[in-house]
Amino acid sequence: MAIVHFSSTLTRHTGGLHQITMDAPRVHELLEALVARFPGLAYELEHLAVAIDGEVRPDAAYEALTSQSEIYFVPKIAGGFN
Amino acid sequence: MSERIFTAVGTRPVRHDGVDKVTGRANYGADLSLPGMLHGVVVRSPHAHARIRSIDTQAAAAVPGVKGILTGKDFALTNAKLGLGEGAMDLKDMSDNLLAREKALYHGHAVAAVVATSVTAAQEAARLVQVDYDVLEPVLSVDRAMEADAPILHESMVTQAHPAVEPAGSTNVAGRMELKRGDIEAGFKEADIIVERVFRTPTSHQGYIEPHACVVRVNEDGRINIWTTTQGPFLVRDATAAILGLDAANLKVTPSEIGGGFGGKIPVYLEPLAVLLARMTQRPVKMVMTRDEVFRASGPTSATKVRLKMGARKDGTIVAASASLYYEAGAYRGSPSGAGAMCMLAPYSVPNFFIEAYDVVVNKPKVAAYRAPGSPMAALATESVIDEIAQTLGLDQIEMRLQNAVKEGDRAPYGPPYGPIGFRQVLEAVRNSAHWKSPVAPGIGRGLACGFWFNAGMSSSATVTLGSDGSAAVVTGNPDIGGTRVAQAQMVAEELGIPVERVRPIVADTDTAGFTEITAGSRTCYATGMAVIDASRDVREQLRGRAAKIWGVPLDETRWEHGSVAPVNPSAERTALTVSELASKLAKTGGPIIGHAAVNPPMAGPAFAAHICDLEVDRETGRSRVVRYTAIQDAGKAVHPSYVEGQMQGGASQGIGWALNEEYIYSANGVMENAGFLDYRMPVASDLPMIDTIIVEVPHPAHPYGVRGVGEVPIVPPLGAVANAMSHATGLRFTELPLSPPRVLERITQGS
Amino acid sequence: MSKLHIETLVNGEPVEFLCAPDETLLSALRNGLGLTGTKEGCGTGDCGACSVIMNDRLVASCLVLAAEAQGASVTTVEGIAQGEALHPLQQAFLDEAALQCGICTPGFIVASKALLDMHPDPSEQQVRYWLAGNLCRCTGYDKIVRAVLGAAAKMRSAQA
Amino acid sequence: MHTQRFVAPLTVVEALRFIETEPGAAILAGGTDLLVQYQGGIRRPTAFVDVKRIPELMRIAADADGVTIGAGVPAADIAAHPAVRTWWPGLVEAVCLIGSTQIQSRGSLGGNLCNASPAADSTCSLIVNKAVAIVAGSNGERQVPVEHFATAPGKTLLQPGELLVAIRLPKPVAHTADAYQRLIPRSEMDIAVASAAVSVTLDASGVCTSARVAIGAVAPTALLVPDAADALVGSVLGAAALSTAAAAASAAARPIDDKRGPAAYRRTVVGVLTKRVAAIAAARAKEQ
Repeated sequence: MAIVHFSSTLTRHTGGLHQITMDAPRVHELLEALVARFPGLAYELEHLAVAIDGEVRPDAAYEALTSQSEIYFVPKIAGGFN
Repeated sequence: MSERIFTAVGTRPVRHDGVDKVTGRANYGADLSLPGMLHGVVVRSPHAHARIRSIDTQAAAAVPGVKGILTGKDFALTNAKLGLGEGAMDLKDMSDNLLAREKALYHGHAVAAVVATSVTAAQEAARLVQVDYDVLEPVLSVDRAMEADAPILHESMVTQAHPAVEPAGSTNVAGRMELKRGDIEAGFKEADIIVERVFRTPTSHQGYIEPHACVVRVNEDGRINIWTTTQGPFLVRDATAAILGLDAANLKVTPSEIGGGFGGKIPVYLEPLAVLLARMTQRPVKMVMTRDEVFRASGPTSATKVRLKMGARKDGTIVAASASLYYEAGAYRGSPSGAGAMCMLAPYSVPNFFIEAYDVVVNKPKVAAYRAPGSPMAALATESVIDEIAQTLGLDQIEMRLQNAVKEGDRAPYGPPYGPIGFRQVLEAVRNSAHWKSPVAPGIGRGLACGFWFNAGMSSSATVTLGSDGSAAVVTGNPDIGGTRVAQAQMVAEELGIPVERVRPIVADTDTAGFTEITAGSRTCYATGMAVIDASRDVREQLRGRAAKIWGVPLDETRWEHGSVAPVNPSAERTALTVSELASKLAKTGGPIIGHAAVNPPMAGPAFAAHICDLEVDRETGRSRVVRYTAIQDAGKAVHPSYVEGQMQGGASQGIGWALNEEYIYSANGVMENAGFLDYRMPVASDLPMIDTIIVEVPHPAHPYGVRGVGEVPIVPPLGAVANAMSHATGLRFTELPLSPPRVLERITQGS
Repeated sequence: MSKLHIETLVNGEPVEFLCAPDETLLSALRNGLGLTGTKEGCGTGDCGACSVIMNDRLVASCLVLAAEAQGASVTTVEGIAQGEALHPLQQAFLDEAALQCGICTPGFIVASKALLDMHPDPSEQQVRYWLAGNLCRCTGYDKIVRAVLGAAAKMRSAQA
Repeated sequence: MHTQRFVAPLTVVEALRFIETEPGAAILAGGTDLLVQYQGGIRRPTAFVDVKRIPELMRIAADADGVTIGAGVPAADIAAHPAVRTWWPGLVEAVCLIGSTQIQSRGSLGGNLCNASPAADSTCSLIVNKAVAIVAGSNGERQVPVEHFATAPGKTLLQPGELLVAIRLPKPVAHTADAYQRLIPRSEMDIAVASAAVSVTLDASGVCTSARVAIGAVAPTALLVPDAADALVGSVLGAAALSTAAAAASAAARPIDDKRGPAAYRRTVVGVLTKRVAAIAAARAKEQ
């Protein structure tokens, strides 16, 4: 079960939940499951990058998750360019 | 991570491209000429904000030597977006920026392009292009842009907000984002001291010495060759293809040597125009910007307004912060305000905060990246307010920062927890530095400031080929702006155990190199470096196979030992074979060896820096001089320490210039009045002291050597370091840059 | 517009070229003679990238008309090394990592040579003021100043 | 239109003949202003007249009564001249501030005067040292005190067909010295935001017997400020006299706001500079 953290700006779409655990083999499936459960997240997640265990990944969709994976959603910054 | 003993990494070899660069042989953007080449010149708007009614090119076309004229009508705006790493680039905006269609959105905005047999003829014709403008009121500040009655730059603009908000009519606010944690009201209630100030920084330019330049040739088969000075040849290829609706496979981009970029040579300004002109005339076309054009029509960085309120306990513990960041994007959306928001409190553990960041369009050139985009202006606010709190509470500047400094496991303000980071080590290095320990001379102010930058990862490729003489060539697609060739050669040398002089690093064109993202984001040594290391290890694996073949043993009975392959079970016949020995037998053992690698690593480990500035102020004239300066930074691992120091020194001096004198000076009607090196006052050699450096090395675990990026974070601390030094020298708080003599004298005279 | 025929000495070699009356020496060197080592950063004499030595004087070639070079002797960055041997300044720039992007380097090499030709033992301050007309945006000047001082010391000890 | 002709006359007469027949021609000395203006499209002369092959314009001649400096002599040569260095250290300071090393190889006093920028570094020093411009025309030569040479930014007393040949500086009397300073934001490469030159003559007891003060970049032309000089004369150049002179310089200034600095700032700073250079000039005069 990956641990998913929601920032304060996202909690308005999660019914106030700051953290949930979720079973997903990869980021791709995780995002699908999240949006299914919290439809309001769809727009936000589209514009956020994913941090897996502290590592910010720009192209994370097919990254595998483990039961210990900690997930954060991070504003997309343009690393060094914009 | 166990301590690794390096042989090539960490040394200071002479760069491979050095001889060409000290003898004048190296070719930069404007250095190529082709037979039959024509010259293109851009016609630019004399108004900061104007509707284009019509363009009459008849008189211009009649100038002898003129071969063609291009206006916005000649290519359609595309709706495509180009995914580039994390940021999708809006090609419609980029296309409109290349040649204005409906409106000219800043003074210097391109409206037409002329191509002729000489620069002189093209310039003459450009003057004769008649544009009928309906002149509109220009919007020149975020304050004006956000007023209810402000002229609107883009009628269709909708605020892109995170969290989402309902669109509310026409706006110049292109974007808004929030970051928050905890309960800021409760946090401020815990505070014994609250400081709130508003900071302003001006539009400033990267100031690279080489103007934008390119040459384009269209071949008979439709293949298009672009030679250009750019931070990203693949980006030039893909953006040009998308904007013009061409097949990228038909474009080949060859990067020239690049005379500085600092982020400013990421966008395309000339290349698509030159392609169109070359197709129109079926002749090679060269386009070179003048310095005036570089200032007016490339991409400087945002002017900003940043409000920061911070509360702390008597012991210096920061308990709450709230901030609003307003960054000018220039004529099209895309300021680095979001990055500013994320960096602003990144060095400190703040339990309760609320940050909002606005991206605001104004009638100025569209901003481009500039070294740690967005972070320096935000750090100015944070570091000035912390300085003031420490001063007011009578706390030591380093102790207060150490007390709040983030460490491994602390959550970054933008969400995830930090891995191993070096901020505390950086602060300790400040405390132990000769500079910090030295007494502050009378009449001098000493300022300290810190800074944070993410450092990018993203896609990179590398090829390493082994020659039969045991030398190696490494091919990548990253233009070398500051010594990345030699660093990559060091990595190959490190992995293969051969001398760095035996490695030839090559920056290749887009047909030759595997796809590689731009030289930016402090990523070249990190991400492309990882590809280079992996490609070298691929060569090593193949060499093991060759040794196995020679010895007639299975692969697993061989192992790599620095610079050679050794048998797991040595015997008289089977002794270790060096790379050179194996290389001499390549043909016999299966042919040439080429190692490949392609990577897309996560973002590099965050980099932290701290700078110390001693400033002397002439209280009668407001003029100041930096008399001593030290830059301290966590590099993870310095591959070539001289070029790491160089990045630190260069970033420091750019930041000093930004803090003291550099600014775009605008007239009321939006014309930049100082578009030249005479009056856009970048530091000259006599303005600066030696810039001392201290490299801290806290390895980044995701990189085989521990490398973090180094190129950007050094420009983050200087604004605050200089402003804090000025405050300590004068006893006054300074919140508006630049700290030019008139501004400083005015404050001293007011004495408040 | 009729072109002027100019005869001059460039890097010790007699050369002839045609130029327009308003053409700069910089343009004649780069476009007429193919000597693209001399760079254009501003065209207004403010950056020093186009520095050449003309009749023993350091000048900004963007602010010299090509026609003025009639009968003159011009040294560009291409004329600083002696055959295969780099000038001590060039070697010092490499050893000290005194260049990053390298676009300003030819101007700095030429300007520094003019300095050392006149003042073989300059102070740090002399170096900084002499080179104030040469902009570098990458290095913060630190390693450039060290390279010039280092080369000067080497050249003096070679003389002694 | 682009400039169509380039000529390099060898004598003053030849130069005069050319500019008489071609009124649109521009005199090219160091080119450090002219060529910048040309590239910027601000000036489009019909011809360039390179005067650097005319001996009178390119030599420095010292005699018992003073020095004559050819209008085309580059700043670097002036700063290196022994007589100039001995008699006018302030003028040397000024010419050493004309741009970079590269610019000093070319920029000249003639160019500085004819370009008629109120911020020209050499002008104030020439004024306080009673320099006279020697102007040649078809009707012969005339002499114009430097303080009258410029009439407005970019405008001079030169009539069509006239050529500035040289600047004559009378040898200073004993115990006379000058000094010059300007305020620029950087340490080099900027145009003066304000500037001041002072020349003082002291008697044996250190009392100032005569003085001249000129200020630059604070009015349409460089200004001679008699009130500031009067404040110095009769004093031993103590703090009070210097303050009065500073106030007089500030009062005489008629600055404008522009990209290089606000008017109020220039007014203040020109006083500060006046005070400082007067003190330096006095110290130099005492050393003699």
